[in-house]
Amino acid sequence: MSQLGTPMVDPTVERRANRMMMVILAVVCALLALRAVVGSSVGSGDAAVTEHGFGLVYVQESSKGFVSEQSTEKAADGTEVEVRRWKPAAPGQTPEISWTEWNEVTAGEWAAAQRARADAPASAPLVTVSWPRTAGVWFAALMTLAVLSFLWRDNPVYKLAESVVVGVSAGYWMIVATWDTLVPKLAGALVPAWTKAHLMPSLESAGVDWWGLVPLGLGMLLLCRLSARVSWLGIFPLAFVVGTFAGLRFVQNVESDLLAQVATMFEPLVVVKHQALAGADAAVAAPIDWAGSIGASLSAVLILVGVLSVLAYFFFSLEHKGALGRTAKVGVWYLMITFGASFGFTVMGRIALLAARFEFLFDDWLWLIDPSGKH
Amino acid sequence: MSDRPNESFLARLDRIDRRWIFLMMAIAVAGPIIWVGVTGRTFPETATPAVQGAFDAIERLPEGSKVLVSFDFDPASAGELQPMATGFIHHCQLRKHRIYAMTLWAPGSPLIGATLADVIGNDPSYRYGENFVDLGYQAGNEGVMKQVGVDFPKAFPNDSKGTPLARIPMMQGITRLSDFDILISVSAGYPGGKEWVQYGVSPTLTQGHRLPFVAGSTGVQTPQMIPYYPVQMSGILGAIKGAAEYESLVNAKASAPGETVPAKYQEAQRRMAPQLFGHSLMVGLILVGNVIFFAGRRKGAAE
Amino acid sequence: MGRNAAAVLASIVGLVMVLTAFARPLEFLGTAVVDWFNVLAAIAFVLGGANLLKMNLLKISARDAGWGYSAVTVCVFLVTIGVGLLKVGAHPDPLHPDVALSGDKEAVGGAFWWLYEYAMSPITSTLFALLAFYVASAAFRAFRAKNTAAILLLGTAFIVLLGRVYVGVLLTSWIPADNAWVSWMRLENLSGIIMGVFNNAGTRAMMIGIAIGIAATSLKILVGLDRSYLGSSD
Amino acid sequence: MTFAVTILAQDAAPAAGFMPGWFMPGKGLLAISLIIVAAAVMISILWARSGRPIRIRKIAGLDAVDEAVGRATEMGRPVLFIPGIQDVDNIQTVAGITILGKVAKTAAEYDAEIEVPTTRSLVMTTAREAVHASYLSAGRTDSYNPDRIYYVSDEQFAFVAYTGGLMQRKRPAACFYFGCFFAESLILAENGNSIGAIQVAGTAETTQLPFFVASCDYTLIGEEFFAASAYLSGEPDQLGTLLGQDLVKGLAWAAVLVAALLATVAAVTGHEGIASFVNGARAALGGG
Repeated sequence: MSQLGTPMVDPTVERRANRMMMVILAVVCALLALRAVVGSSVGSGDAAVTEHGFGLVYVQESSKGFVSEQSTEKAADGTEVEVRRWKPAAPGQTPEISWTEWNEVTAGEWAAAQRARADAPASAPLVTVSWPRTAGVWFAALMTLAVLSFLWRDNPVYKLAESVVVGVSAGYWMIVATWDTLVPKLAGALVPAWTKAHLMPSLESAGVDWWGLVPLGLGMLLLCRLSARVSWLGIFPLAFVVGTFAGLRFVQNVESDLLAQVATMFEPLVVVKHQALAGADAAVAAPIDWAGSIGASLSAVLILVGVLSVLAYFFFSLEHKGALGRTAKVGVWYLMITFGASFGFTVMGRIALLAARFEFLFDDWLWLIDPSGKH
Repeated sequence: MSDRPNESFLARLDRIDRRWIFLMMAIAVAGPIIWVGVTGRTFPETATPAVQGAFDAIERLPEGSKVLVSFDFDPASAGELQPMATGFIHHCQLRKHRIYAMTLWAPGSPLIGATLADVIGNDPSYRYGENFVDLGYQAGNEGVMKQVGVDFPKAFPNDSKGTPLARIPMMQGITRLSDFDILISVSAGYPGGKEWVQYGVSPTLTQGHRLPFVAGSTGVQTPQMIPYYPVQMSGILGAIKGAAEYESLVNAKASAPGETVPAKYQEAQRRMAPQLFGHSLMVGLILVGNVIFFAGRRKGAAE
Repeated sequence: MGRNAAAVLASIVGLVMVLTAFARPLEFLGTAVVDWFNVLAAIAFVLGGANLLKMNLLKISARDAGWGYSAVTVCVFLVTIGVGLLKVGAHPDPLHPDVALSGDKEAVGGAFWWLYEYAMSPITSTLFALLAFYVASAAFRAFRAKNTAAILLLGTAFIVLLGRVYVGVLLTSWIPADNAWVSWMRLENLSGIIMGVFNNAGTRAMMIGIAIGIAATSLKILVGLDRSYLGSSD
Repeated sequence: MTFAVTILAQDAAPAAGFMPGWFMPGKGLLAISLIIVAAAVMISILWARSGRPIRIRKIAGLDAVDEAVGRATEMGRPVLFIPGIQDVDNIQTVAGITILGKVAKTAAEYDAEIEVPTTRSLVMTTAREAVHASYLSAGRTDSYNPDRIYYVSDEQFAFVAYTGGLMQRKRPAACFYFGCFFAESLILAENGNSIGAIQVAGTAETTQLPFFVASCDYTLIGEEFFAASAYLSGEPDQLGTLLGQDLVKGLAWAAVLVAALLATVAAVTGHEGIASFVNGARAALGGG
């Protein structure tokens, strides 16, 4: 693979980079081992134990049982129908359907449960380490480091993280589209009874909605693209979508951006502010607040100048010369200030995101800090 | 870089491998996190007018006012926005307002339950259905906002657990958006605060009285929201800084001086330490970059 | 022939959509088409998914460089779809425990949740966090005072960056806050003015321009002047 | 415009008569505005068709497109084109695909390889149509390879992970970003920068423009992005639409100025008629 244009053109540099990666990996492993030897204190008071592991997730068992009962209810059209309703089983009742859920608990709760286990009844809910979730935290931490390693250079660990995230996310959005769109909006519209019985018992439907055939038909035409012979039919759904949204966006943008933004300009350029006096009677004219008035008037004028000059910058059919050129130049200045402000504001959010990732590594994985009392 | 031995220090600095900058940023952010995590100390915050405006808008309402909170964000933006959501709910709880929580972002619905449980938790004076309700997620973006404006029960026929609104005591008398006393939106993008102004708040003006509106927004979105303050919005919390300022206002009201504030109400303030060092690094980099630039230009002119 | 018919279809449906904003009997279409589009996009996943599989399987069968990564992608993709469709490990809805597929697909503890929580979410949010590094290197390289425009860009970024943290507040804390004639010069107030005045004006004007640009682009589609999305080159 | 405001501010009641109740109330001004916009664009197109010359100012970034594709050909490296990360229901994506058609035509003429990763299945399908047509019109159907236009993932950052890696490995000589972008803008542009590619970007997402401005060689700002396809085509009809956009912009410019002046007059003189007109106009335009 060519390495043109990067600091790493040279095979010796390349070799040195590979050696460096090995060293970094060794250092990381050594630090993890050290972390395990040091251990951390879990729980408080008498229940405190020293735990040499870290990045562990603890769960508590919770049994759920359900019983059903038959009843007759009046349907919307007045006829009586048999309904089977489910409710949680009362203590002592034998459930018809049951399963176990596992809820996350803190390390402190786990330590307390370990201590109390000796004299607790056999039916007390089990508190234990969840290995799938612990493995998850470790996997997440290693993937976090793998992505960060891209800053150093493209490398096999990053490529692994990349192939995992592409596969998972493509699958994820397809599943979300299936359960959140296809099932309620397509199956729920065209075969409501079947959908209600097998997929979405909470579906409320007033019968078959024939409008559901429109997207189904468009979808079938689109899938024609899979066959070379009828592939040309696939442009009709595209034309439908692009045409539809061209119409919708045309109206929306003129209404909510063009007209509404012009409307915001109905602001006076001269503003007179009065000093706010505590308890002053409204009828008594308070003295003029000169600083406030001049500031507000100046702001209004600067906003007007800005809007007009930036708009002037966008004129395409006139050369930017003479008065228009000068106005457009002021417009560019306004744009640059806008961009600088936007940039400055965004930095804050980006650093917060990075901080959140570091917090995950230090808190959930390495147990170095504990701001929320989880362990 | 040994290929140009006669190069000046500044010129070499100009061609610095950007990975050194990456390393500096990593240290500037990670260091303070550990420091704050170990010592538990945070920086003091003074509220800017937009944040004070948001605080006052909620503070000003009489006890038991109806507050609609829209959680329009997902876990990806929770780093910036969760402290705001927690702060708003905490403030409403202190003022004993009635809380109506909803979301227009599908991934936002679990966040409502978690936030309400975290803040209101075991407060005996807060009973579900009487003092707070979780209305859950409704698909349809600004369509829902328009619907909420004219017919609230049609937009939200039941709460997140499927209970019809008619059976929820605190929903009595809520027919449309303007029946609420204030609207709070914590949003990470579309649909969010901007759409609430356009489709939710602006129409209430034509109905006679303006619905007070307070927004919490990410750093990226804040510049787009600013044009609406203070006319359409009573206040705005911009990015983690806004959240930290608001947190300190609410905490000052909640606890006496010297009393320890629970860690969950200081999330944003804790995150300001990495911000401080990160911003300082950025400012330093811009300065150094320009020193290099001017030095290079003078040298160029001299030759 | 087919393309002309498609372009006519686009124009007709587009004009109907314009009318939905005005004609009460058509109002429902405005929201219905958004649903239809979502269904169509969901069906289109078949095309995208098939393409993703095809590309990666070709790489694997040809033993191209990095075919092992393609194998990882294919496996993870198929596993995600499998556990998501069958809702593996997700319990049914407590109100309908007899309907196996009635549960929340993302219920905590399920396999799909695990993939989201421990694979997709940490990787995507770390990628998002990479931006903190890139803003730093971009600022170092690009924010040089080359001309007036660049000075304004970097100067504004400078003020806003400082005005948003404690140091900036300290730097100008000597300016009296209660004197309205000078208090605007305090960094935290200055960044407020930049946002409220300059940024406000710039954003408004850009929004007006963009609205006009979108309107013109939409019109070109509605009258059939722009057909490149249909593949015709004219 | 202001004339229309007067009429509509006074009479906001639904129009009775023909099909009563069909026309939604309060939408009159919007309808008039849409007609004005449409008429301005149409008249300009007809004007252009009549053969009258239209002068258009230069946009630096667009002259760079040909040069960048040419350089990629010389270096034997691919051209990367990203039409944003939104679906075809977003007009920016459609505008991006139109520009893709023009870039692909240049690439076909130079015989440069073009690579288009997408985040949506429908965008992939649409982009293939556009690129295929370009190769067809350049007479190079033999070198058209649909496999170079493909779907990656709907997830924004999975797409970024893939594209970032792709840039480091394939080292495209030219990168074009035209469409709707969010946070990925800077990751893409900084990666492109680190491999020394010529980069041209265009978007109407105002929040992302600063990052493109900082990291790309040329950036088309907001409306310039929508004008790009007309520029690149050079056809009279297309250039006519630019003239139409300018007409509308001129009207908006005047409206902004008149609005501010009227509001000032109302505030300074305290004239009740003007004040009520200002309030009515603001409400009718949706300014709240």
